[in-house]
Amino acid sequence: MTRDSKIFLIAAVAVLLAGLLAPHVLKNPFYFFAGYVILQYVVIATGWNILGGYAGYINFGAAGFFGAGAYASAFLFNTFGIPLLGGLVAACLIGALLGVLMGYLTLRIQGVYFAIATLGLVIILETIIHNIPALGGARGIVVYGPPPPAWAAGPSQYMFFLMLLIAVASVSLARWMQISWVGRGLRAVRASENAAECSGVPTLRLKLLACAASGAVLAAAGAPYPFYTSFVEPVTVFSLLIGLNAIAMPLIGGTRTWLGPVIGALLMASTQQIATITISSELNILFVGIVLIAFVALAPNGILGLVARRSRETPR
Amino acid sequence: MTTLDILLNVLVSGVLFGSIYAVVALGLAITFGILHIPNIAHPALVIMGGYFVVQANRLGIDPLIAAALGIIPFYLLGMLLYTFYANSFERRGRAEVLQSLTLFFGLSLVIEIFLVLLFGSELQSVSAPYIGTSLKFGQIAIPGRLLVPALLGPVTIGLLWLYFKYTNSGTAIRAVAHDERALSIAGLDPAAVKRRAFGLATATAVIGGTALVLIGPIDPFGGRFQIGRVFAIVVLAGMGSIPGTLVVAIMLGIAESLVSSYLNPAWSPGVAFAILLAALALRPQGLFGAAR
Amino acid sequence: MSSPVLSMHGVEKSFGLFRALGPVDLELMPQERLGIIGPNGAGKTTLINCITGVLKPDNGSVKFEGIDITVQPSFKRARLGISRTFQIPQPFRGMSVTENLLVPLDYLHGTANKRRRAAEVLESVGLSARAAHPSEDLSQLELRKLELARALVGNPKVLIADEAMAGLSEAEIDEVLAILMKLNQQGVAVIMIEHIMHAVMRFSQRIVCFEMGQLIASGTAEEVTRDPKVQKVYFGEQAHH
Amino acid sequence: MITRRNFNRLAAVAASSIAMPSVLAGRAFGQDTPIRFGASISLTGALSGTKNGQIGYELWRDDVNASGGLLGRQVELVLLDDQSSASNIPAIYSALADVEKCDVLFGPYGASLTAPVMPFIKQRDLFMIGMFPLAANEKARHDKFFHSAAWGPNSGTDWARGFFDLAKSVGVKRVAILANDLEFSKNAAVGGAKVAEEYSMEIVFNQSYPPNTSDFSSILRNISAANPDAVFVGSYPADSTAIIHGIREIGLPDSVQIFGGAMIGPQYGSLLSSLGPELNGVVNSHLFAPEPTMQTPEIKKFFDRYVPIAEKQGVDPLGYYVPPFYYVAGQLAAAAITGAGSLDQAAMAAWLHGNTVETIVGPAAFNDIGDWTKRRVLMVQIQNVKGNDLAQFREPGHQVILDPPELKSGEFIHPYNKARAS
Repeated sequence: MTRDSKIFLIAAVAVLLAGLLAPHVLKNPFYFFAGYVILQYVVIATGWNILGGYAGYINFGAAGFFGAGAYASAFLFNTFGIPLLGGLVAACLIGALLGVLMGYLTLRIQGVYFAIATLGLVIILETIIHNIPALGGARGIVVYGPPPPAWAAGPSQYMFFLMLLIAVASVSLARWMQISWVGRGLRAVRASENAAECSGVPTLRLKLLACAASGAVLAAAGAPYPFYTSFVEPVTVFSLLIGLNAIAMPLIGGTRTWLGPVIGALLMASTQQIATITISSELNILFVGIVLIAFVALAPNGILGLVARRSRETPR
Repeated sequence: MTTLDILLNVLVSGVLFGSIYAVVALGLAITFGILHIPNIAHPALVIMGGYFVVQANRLGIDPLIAAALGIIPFYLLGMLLYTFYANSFERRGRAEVLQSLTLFFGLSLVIEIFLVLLFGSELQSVSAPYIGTSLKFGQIAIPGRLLVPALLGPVTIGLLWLYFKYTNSGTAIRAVAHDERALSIAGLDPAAVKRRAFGLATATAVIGGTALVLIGPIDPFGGRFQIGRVFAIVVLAGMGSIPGTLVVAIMLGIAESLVSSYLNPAWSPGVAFAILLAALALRPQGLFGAAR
Repeated sequence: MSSPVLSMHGVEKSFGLFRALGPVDLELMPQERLGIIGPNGAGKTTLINCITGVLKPDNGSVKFEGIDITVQPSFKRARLGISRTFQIPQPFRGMSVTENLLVPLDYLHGTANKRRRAAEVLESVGLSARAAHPSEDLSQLELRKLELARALVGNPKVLIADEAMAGLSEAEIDEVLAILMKLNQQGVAVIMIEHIMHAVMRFSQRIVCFEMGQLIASGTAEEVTRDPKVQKVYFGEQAHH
Repeated sequence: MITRRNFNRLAAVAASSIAMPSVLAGRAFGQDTPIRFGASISLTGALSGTKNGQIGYELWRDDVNASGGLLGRQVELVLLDDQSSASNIPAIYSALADVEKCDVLFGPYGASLTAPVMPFIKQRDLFMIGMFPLAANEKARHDKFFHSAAWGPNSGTDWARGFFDLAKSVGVKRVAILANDLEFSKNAAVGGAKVAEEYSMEIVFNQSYPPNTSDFSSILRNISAANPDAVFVGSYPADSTAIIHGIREIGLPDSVQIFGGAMIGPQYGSLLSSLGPELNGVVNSHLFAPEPTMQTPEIKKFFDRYVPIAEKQGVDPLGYYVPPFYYVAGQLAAAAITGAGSLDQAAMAAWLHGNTVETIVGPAAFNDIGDWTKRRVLMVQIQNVKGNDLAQFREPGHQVILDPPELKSGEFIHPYNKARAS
């Protein structure tokens, strides 16, 4: 294990411990409600970046994967009483499957078709949900989850910790993918598909692997949602804001490493959580839209890119 | 009404809607099909065109005349957008498709919110003498609010086709898709040609917007529902083929109309994307042919 | 008499109505140095695309060490030991020079110590000083060397050098030729596609010439140079200028 | 009024409140501080058409404060924008309870937004007045939840029963049901189908359509082909307009006795005046109509004050649907507080369960899960509309109440085509 990996491991354990201890320090449940949403976006941004950042395939349909995960866990709990953990596993599988399907249909052609196809994913999934009465259709499904276990300080604290676990797991996965053969292969594919293939990289399979991992993480972000809101309906889980944030957060943080989406998500989601109670949803979207354009046009490597450039420019 | 009458009506409304989809997709057929710029903000620009017509209509101007008035400002807007795009990307070297997708995605949101802030999120509609009337041929009724915009499709497409075929500047636009170098050798600035093409594409947005607002009231977010459809049309039409756009759009209109009538209207939003996905999966080589 | 490492039989490839290649029969013996010449558009690049799997031939077969690889994807051929460089260098941008070499090491047969192997190869092509630099910072010569290093890091059996010397100075050409020669002495068969005649003539044991997709001549440098068909398409052409 | 709080303020409050959740602890606050009422409203997003409810809250607050407050304390509103998104609700209600330290909570608008708040109030055992959700409490069965809207018991199926009562009275046998694929209209359609079956009516057409549908010609043709006696429609404003336009172009068969039911839109001034006479004959649900059987001095006074504010804010100039019931929500909470003599949530709920409250829309009494004991959803037929002048809709005779019978203010004109022509 390298020194960096050791530091990462220690940090991850420290974050989890802090998450466990937090309810004993912060008594106000509001922090955990808001913190849950912020962490949810850390997971979404991380999941999106596995495909978008490492492999360079833009997924406009993050909300589709998120919604699929949310519906999977809600349906399994309401129909078969399968607890959230089972729902989480199922959500990951469904997300991975959706990712592979999307990838298989479009990746053989050109990146731009993948992006266009993902635009439609949300609409197709929403249409399907509307037409399946067992999933509640447009009326949604009410989910009354079990009470939190005894060790948790309350439902919001419990959901927060759960999302923290998912976030740490997702970020670890993203980091492993980045520094391992997977990430190197994906970056090679992104730089030159031909050269990568001629260097022994099974490009299509590798891209499908990235689609699967990305889809699984995005769906995992949605799995606990029904238990957080007690209610799932198509309009909210397939919301454009999810798809938008999934793209904006990594781009703003920096897409090259696992850290970029984490920074982007923490920054943007906290701002939005504060903004929820201060500005309107329209201004919220406008803000994200303008920041997105500015970063794409002026700082394509995000905040981390800016920091790296500055440190390179300043003489040592 | 007999079964046959219903089928005829379904086909007629499919053709009408298809023609309308064609005019909405037209701008994208130019930007994406010819220039290879994935302008997913085009549907939002179309809605913006619709708002332009609504505002002009408030002053008592007929929507069709308003559309004609909007062509120049939208043309200029398109040139401006292209300049911004080119400065952001093409100057840095090869424009990365994925970055420009993101840029236009952000742009479409900004346009939507801009409309919300200016005009509110309520529905906006126009009035004109032909709205509310309908032509009847036996059991087939064609409402004026569909017929007029449906005529805009073939007319605009016909004019554009003539332009591309018979004028020098139209030919230059088609040439820029194939060989930029040849164009510069011929003494033309490829960037200027592309800028003009983008302007033209954006100018069609005001016509598309007119078509949409004639059918029924629009709100700032209406463009989102068109994205899937317009891309499906452009890709299936064979990237940049202007008459192909019309044909494919009408086929799609009929398909949606059939699904909505004989299956369930609730399934119709998925039709365009399902067809697109099927096409991408089954005939990728046909689509790949026209790529750079 | 050893059997060929690579053999092509009746390979044809068309793009629409335009026949770009073939039918072609060609064999490469182990450790052979084969030069391929011919004017632009003669089908040289199509040929190596058919060998490396970037294109699938319409007809004919490609065999590697007796195994039919005609429909195998590129990455599998790379794993068997076919490796190439690109006419226009295609470094993995955004990655350091060392990382560029780690990609084939990751995906080809398992190498115990990847970083040490990468360092060795960089040393052998003279890029050690640039190991940690981003690949986009390299000069033209360094890019060519990186291409070579990346192609040979996985111990290929066949190396295809596609215009690996284009745009280099005489001294630089000598440097690249020396690398290729050293590699060949270690047992690698080399196919060199080149427009720089003196280089390809000096390097190759055997030279084949292509014209309009057809193999029109084959032999030693001397034989090919004297071949009237080659003189017509090649040197005859030059005489006009 | 604290609608949009600024960041600094929020941050300061948040930082100082790392202590206990205040709905539990806040009671200890002195008698001189105002009582804080917290609510989430949909200022933006898809449900922003309901934001005029805020005027109802504010008029109520002003009235209470003018008459000396509650329990000797002034009343203060804390309103946050939920952006019409259910995903914001948990954090917003935690902010209201734990950061803003509100003493009493009002619900967000409608069923989608109310569902996420139910486990929250149940777990903390809080009192809440719900705003317009259908059947919100049937699963949670929380004993401290009360509806401000007069949906009545079993509102999931029953709230549109009046439509089918009318249909039955004119001998309807074949029903067509059409609904937008959105929460409220889908609920209405499902409930409507149940009632129709109960009345042994045959459902000859039952479809939903996607939210952005702008052309109904083929759907209306299919409905006509099914030859129904009644058409029950659950729609939202944009599609309500498109459906009415479609009927003008395509028409409906003469067999149709009654058309409408659960269309959102014809309750609002903008749609009434833009469609004008085209709405004649539509029988639609409502909660208030300016008919002699409903007009009281109290409600008149309410609208006299509402209209100028609404016109200034550019929201619905009639305000018959949502705003009075926001005022009612305040009245219910105030009555519970006064009755209980404290802010004790259990005592407030107990009092409200045991007593009838006189509100500006009439007396309200509640069953064990907080439904009004008596359904008072109106079925209103639009009649005699001439031109597009908004003022006529403030007069009686244009939104004639047909059901419930005790509020009936005019005659049901049928079949629909005859009513349209009138």
